[in-house]
Amino acid sequence: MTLLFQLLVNGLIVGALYGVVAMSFVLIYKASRIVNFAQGEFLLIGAWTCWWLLTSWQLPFWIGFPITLAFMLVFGIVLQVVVLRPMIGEPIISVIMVTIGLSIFFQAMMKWMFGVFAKPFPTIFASPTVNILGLDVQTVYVMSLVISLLIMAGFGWFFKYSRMGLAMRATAFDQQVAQSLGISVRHMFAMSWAISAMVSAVAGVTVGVVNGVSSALSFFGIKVFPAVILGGLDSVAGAVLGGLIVGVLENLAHYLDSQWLNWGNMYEIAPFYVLIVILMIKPYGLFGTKDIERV
Amino acid sequence: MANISLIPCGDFKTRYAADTTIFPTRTSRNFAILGVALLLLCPAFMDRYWLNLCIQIGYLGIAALGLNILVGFTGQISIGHAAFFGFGAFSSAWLSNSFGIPVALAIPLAGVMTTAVGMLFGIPAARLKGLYLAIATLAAQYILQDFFSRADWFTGGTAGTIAEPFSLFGYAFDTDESFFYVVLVYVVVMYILATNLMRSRDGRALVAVRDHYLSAEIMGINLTKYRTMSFGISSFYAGIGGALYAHYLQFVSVEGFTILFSIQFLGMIIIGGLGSIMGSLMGTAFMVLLPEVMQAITTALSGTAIDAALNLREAIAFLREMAIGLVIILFLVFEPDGLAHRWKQIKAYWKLYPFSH
Amino acid sequence: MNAATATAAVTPASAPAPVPGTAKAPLLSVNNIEVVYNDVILVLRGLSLEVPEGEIVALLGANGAGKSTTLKAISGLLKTEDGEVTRGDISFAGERINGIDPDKIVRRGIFQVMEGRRIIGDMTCQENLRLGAFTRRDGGVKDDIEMVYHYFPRLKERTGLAGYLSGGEQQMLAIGRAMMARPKLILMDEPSMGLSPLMVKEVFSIIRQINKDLGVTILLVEQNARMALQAATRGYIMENGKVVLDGTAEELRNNEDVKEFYLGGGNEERKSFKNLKSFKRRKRWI
Amino acid sequence: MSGAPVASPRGYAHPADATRAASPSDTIFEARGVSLRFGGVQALTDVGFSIRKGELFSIIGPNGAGKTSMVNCISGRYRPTDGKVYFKGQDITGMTPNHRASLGIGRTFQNLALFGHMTVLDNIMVGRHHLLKNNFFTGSLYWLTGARKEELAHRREVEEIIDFLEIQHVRKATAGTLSYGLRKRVELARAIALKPDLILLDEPMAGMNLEEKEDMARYIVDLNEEFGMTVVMIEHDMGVVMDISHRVIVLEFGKKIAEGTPEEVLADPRVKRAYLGEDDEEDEAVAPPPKQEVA
Amino acid sequence: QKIPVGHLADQSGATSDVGVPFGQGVADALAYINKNGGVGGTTMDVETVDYGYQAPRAISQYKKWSSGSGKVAAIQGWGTADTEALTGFVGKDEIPYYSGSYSGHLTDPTGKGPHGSKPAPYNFFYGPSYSDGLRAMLMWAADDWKKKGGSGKPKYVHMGANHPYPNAPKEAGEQLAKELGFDVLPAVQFALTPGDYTAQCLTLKQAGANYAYLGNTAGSNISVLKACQTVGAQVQFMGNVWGMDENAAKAAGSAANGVIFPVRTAAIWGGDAPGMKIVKEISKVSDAAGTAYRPVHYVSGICSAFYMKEAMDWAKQNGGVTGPNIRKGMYQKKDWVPAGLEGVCVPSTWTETDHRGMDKVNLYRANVTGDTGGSVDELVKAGTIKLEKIATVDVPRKPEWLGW
Ligand SMILES: Nc1ncnc2c1ncn2[C@@H]1O[C@H](COP(=O)(O)OP(=O)(O)OP(=O)(O)O)[C@@H](O)[C@H]1O
Ligand SMILES: Nc1ncnc2c1ncn2[C@@H]1O[C@H](COP(=O)(O)OP(=O)(O)OP(=O)(O)O)[C@@H](O)[C@H]1O
Ligand SMILES: [Mg+2]
Ligand SMILES: [Mg+2]
Repeated sequence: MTLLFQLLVNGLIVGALYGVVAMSFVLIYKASRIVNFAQGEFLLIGAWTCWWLLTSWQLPFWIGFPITLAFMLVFGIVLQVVVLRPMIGEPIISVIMVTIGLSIFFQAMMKWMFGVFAKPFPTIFASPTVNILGLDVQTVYVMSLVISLLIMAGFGWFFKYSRMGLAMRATAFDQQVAQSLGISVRHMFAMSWAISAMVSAVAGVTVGVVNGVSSALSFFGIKVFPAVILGGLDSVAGAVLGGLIVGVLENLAHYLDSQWLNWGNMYEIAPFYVLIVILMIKPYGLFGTKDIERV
Repeated sequence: MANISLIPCGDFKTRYAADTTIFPTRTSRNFAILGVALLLLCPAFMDRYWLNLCIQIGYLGIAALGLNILVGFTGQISIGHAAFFGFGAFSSAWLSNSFGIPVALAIPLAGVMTTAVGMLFGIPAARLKGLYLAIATLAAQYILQDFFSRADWFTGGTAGTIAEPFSLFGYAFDTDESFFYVVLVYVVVMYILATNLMRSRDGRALVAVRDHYLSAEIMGINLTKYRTMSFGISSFYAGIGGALYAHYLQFVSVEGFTILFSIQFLGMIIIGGLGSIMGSLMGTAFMVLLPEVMQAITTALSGTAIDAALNLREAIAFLREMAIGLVIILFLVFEPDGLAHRWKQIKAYWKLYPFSH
Repeated sequence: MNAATATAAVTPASAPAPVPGTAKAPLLSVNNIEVVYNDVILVLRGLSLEVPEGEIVALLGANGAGKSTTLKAISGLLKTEDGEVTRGDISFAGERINGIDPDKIVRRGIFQVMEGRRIIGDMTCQENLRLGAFTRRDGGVKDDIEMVYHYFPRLKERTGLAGYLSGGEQQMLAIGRAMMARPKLILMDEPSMGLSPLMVKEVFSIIRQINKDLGVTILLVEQNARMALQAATRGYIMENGKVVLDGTAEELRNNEDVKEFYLGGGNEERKSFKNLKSFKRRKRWI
Repeated sequence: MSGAPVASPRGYAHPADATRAASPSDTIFEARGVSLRFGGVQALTDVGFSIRKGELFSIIGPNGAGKTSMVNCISGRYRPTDGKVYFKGQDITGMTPNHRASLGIGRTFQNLALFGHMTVLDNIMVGRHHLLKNNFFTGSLYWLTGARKEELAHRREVEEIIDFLEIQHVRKATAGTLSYGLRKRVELARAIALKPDLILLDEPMAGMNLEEKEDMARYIVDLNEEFGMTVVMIEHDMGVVMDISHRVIVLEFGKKIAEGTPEEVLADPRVKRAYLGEDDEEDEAVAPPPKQEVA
Repeated sequence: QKIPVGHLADQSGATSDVGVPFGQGVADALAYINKNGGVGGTTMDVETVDYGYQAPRAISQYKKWSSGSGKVAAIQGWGTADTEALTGFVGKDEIPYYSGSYSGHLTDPTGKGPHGSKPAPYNFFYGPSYSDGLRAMLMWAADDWKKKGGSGKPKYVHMGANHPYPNAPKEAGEQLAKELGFDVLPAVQFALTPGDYTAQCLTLKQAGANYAYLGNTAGSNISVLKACQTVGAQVQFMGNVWGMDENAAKAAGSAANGVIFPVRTAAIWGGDAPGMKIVKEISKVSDAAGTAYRPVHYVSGICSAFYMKEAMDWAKQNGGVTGPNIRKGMYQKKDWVPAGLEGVCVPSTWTETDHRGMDKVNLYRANVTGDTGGSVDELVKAGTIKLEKIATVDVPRKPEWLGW
């Protein structure tokens, strides 16, 4: 029983991390309806940047990390200005393809700049693990859990009540109308990309600290798709919840698998089965807004 | 995706039949026939490298067309196409290995089997839309991939399976030169079938579902049926493409059918032009040739003064990959509607010349 | 141009005359513009018009004449539809504004109410109204929301998503949203479309009020020519991408052709729609 | 209803008697106690009426009264929460929209709902969907299976409709780029292509100038009288409604408040108050129409 | 007249972390050979191509190499993706294909082995097959268990993704483990990418596994090692040939301490062997200063290239450097080491019916002490990372293990 319990705790903790990445998807989607296939590379860029600051400049984590976030903010804006701005008003699917191009580009660039070998993060926390409910958990996971909750609350408020948040939603709904209201579509996009890049960096650093940084981290970008969808594409809280659910599901599936079924690989596949079932019942995920179907 | 609604000058049709042909003019039709005839001669003057690229473009082009029917014509994004492609490959190998069905027959049968699987995974399409559906297809990708590595009886498990070479009347098409013809026939047939489909009732219905499904339903179109069917048709194409791939390589392994491959398929049709039949082939050619061109440039560069000056050596592999990403980005920035669109504009330009404005 | 049909009072449009009775420069003037869609489709061919400050100007014309295109050219939204002003210029308050991004044009004080309502469907009425005031930074937004609710009480009752409103309700919201922006110039594209007769009257009285009380200048595109010419001080009539007739509202109301083609019934009684069967005429000034 | 050309020149049978039928067996459509609610909004409350065969029937009412919702209940987009709808004596309440189309109900939409990327011709051909027999298999084989013959036969009929509505010049144009008025006309063409017995027109004249309204009115009257279609029309232009409709019902806040001939309805003080407005400044537009002369 | 030779490498793809050092070893060795007399006086025309671990690109490249006048005499290939896809083609075109993919079935040139799969007559590799590597580690583990005085049956578990490469030795390993008296637990799966594998480690811990085989490549193995360290699972990990090396040990830090893995060469960089002199020379091809540390894969790459070279030498004297002759050249000697690399390459034997080159497997243990910041050179020099040879295990060429 303790195994099951520990797995559940682990699921929640890892799920929170998925939630952070999922959130960074949702941010871009909410402002532009773009699915960013380069999200994984954002993660990677964040992780490498932080790693570089910490190893080459010997900065302490508490300085290096905020600098990383600031850098990612700028990076998001620059990326938007240079690459995505000309695509405003073009079919969304073409923009999605551009993000695929970006992913190829940055993947190679990171390998070029930082090499192909996995590199360890310097020790950051005095005690690398914390005991939560009987399970030893990497401290950095706890950090990401806390940050993700803060970010989530922040964005919940932002999209519901702030003027910019409303403008972002309007832009996503209809760019032309948004422009007619005096909203600068460019600014909105730049903002969403910047924030999203920043949020992914949080996840990137977390994963990097745990596993070491390597190009393969970018795989997280695709891994969280089920979480995003489960929560509902345009819901920030949903993203986090979706992440938690996927995290728990993985661990639960692994439990069933290892204890009884022995099919292997269940932890990877089971979330997808559950995803389909949930979507058949709730076609817009748990918190997604329904499309308005009127004639 | 705005279209130009001009009718070129000199386009006067007196019969409806003449107005529904595949090729708008006699010249264009003759050109197409000439083109195919020229292709028939390819093996005579192309080496295996080029033939191989043509063959790749061929079988991938068939599968890409299937995806275009699903994404471009019906508006349902799929990020699981590679899995269906793989299913076709395994099916065909399985049919010919386990039941001794001749490969020539196994390929279409594999297409049918894949159709069935595609429709199964298309069921969520009845309820899901847009990206929600896209992610459901992502689930199909993972579930099928998992199935491939598990189903020893069907796929040979993770070890993979051998596929017989294509043969007809005792003649084995096991060289690039001969297999080229097999692929060519399939490409021509499959592309004509798709063209026909799109100009008849069910094809129109698919497009209607894409453009405005609510009014399509009120026009008498059964949404569930067509959405699922679209998955079926698309999988059929994927299955045929996959089967050709299997009998070309004569070996099929799970490793080949990953999510990245699925994304590449999406790239082919977006770059080619969504909702364009010939665009699918153009996009495939683009995606297949791009790395080759970059490789050629890389090879040409290495050892030259530039290489020495910049000390590229190790960097060059990464620069090449970056260039591939960059070309895709730039292409889309300048031609977001895809190759087919540009092609159309070029044609329109010449037809309307000198009144192109 | 069939000038014979036009009464002497009407100035031929080929050479836009300065607006009579106003010495100062008009708030908006559009000078001989040409608009091309997709690099090939020529829609406006040398259109000119002027909107003096503080007035309501009506722009009338058949379907496809290019009215909406004209408004989009002014508000800059043309850009988002692959359209381009290839010749001529547009100036607002003395400054040239063609080529400027639509959101910057809004900041300068031109607000367009687009054809077909175009409200943000997945937001509530209130959120839509708040967005209308996006460019404003003063604190009066709350009061103005109340003002809009005062004009359109129905909107206050509807608390769900705006996408579920009826067609007419959405139209009210779209107009309300324009009021929230407090612009100098509102471009209205068929504000009365889809409204019930009672509501049409109300909308026109609101337009007058906006004009009078808030001092907003209005360029009004309308199919309901009768109402439009009643509210407006001046009018332009366009065909095929050109202005073919212009004058004060009074002059246009009394013009025989306008009467026949836009107001219904020239000299005789109004014809019944029923009796039009298989009877066909083709007008045209061109 | 085979693909072969039909004998009558336009392909539509003339009804034996185009005048209004009197006997109740001639009822083509009936709504009984239809109610519809959306969460807190009661869009329709206990609405009942019947439409006779060959009738030109109008639904009027203030904005948000539930007119479109009513039409949606007829065409199957919405399913009434209460009450039943009958078509040709058959209970169709639970039937899918596409099924209803094949029974002979066609419609146009208040907000344009054309297939924007298809040509006008293809748009109209889609209307013939339920009349065509070829499927994806026979269609793909085109020449070998008679699909071509069938397509051409129907193409001929579609051209008749195009001639009738005078949209020859935009036949090959992409529907999405047409101006508003033309799009409305194409939509009408598409609905006619269905060969419906009952055609529902939701504000067919919105956004049209006088001349175009006249054209539209002419088509509608033709449809009704020459082609024998029963027409249900929602329209805000009282002039048109009064002139061409045989019978009118008035909805307000989802309830039926009046029913009868145009003259009767117009005289009803409730209608005046709720819909037309009391003042008479604009009365000209709704003046009693001149005597009708049937061509 | 040069001898055209193809060299496929993964420098930028999914397996580049090991592909780069291995490919570098091959490339440097070939360049060195060319500089020092080539193949009996004839130089090789080597084209090194990075195919990014994408099979279609490998195939196109292969077609380029296998057609026309420039048909290559042999190819130095790389991983599972390209090797599996090309096996049929190279057989037909008679082009020897030396790869870094060590799947057991590639050792069966006739396809007539007891586990008969498709014949792979032109596939060669230098090193123990994945299965043999695992067998060696299992044999060592059985000893180790006894030595440590473990009571009862030791528990063995196979770990890895459900993919061709990690799965290749799975059955062979489990079979032998049973024979050796292990209690074989159900295999545990984890993806080929880094991620959170705490769940896997928790179950390992709960099931009380003693020996676990890590079948994946380094990236994901590191995640497992770290997760297991965090939850405190006491398992003796045994890495795949490609699953552990100096770089992985650095990345995993103290979590990698104690991991056992097979090393293909008789000596590693810095080791003491007569052949090391040449290895150092070769290394200078791409590192003129001669200061770089070369990981195990680099040295293996050198051996792979040199075996090919010697076979070419033979071919040159016996009818010309053609594919079939090179293949024959591989069969000429028994337990042979390429000239000059004595003590570096492990004596190997290939025969017409058996391509299991190596029957002695060297097992090493990764010793990691302290913080692993800094470069591999420094870490090795400082002794923070130390690869320690713990055993040489004889894996007999049993006929029933052929091609398995
Ligand atoms: N995005 C576009 N691409 C191509 N052509 C266009 C586009 N938008 C409008 N047009 C064309 O421009 C012409 C004028 O259109 P516009 O919408 O300005 O007319 P309008 O006067 O507003 O008509 P309506 O009264 O129907 O709204 C039409 O012929 C239309 O087909
Ligand atoms: N799908 C829906 N969800 C929620 N509310 C709806 C929905 N459809 C309609 N309504 C509400 O029902 C009421 C009636 O709407 P309907 O569209 O039928 O009005 P209408 O009579 O057609 O008005 P108009 O003349 O303005 O088009 C409106 O208040 C609208 O907000
Ligand atoms: Mg307009
Ligand atoms: Mg309505």
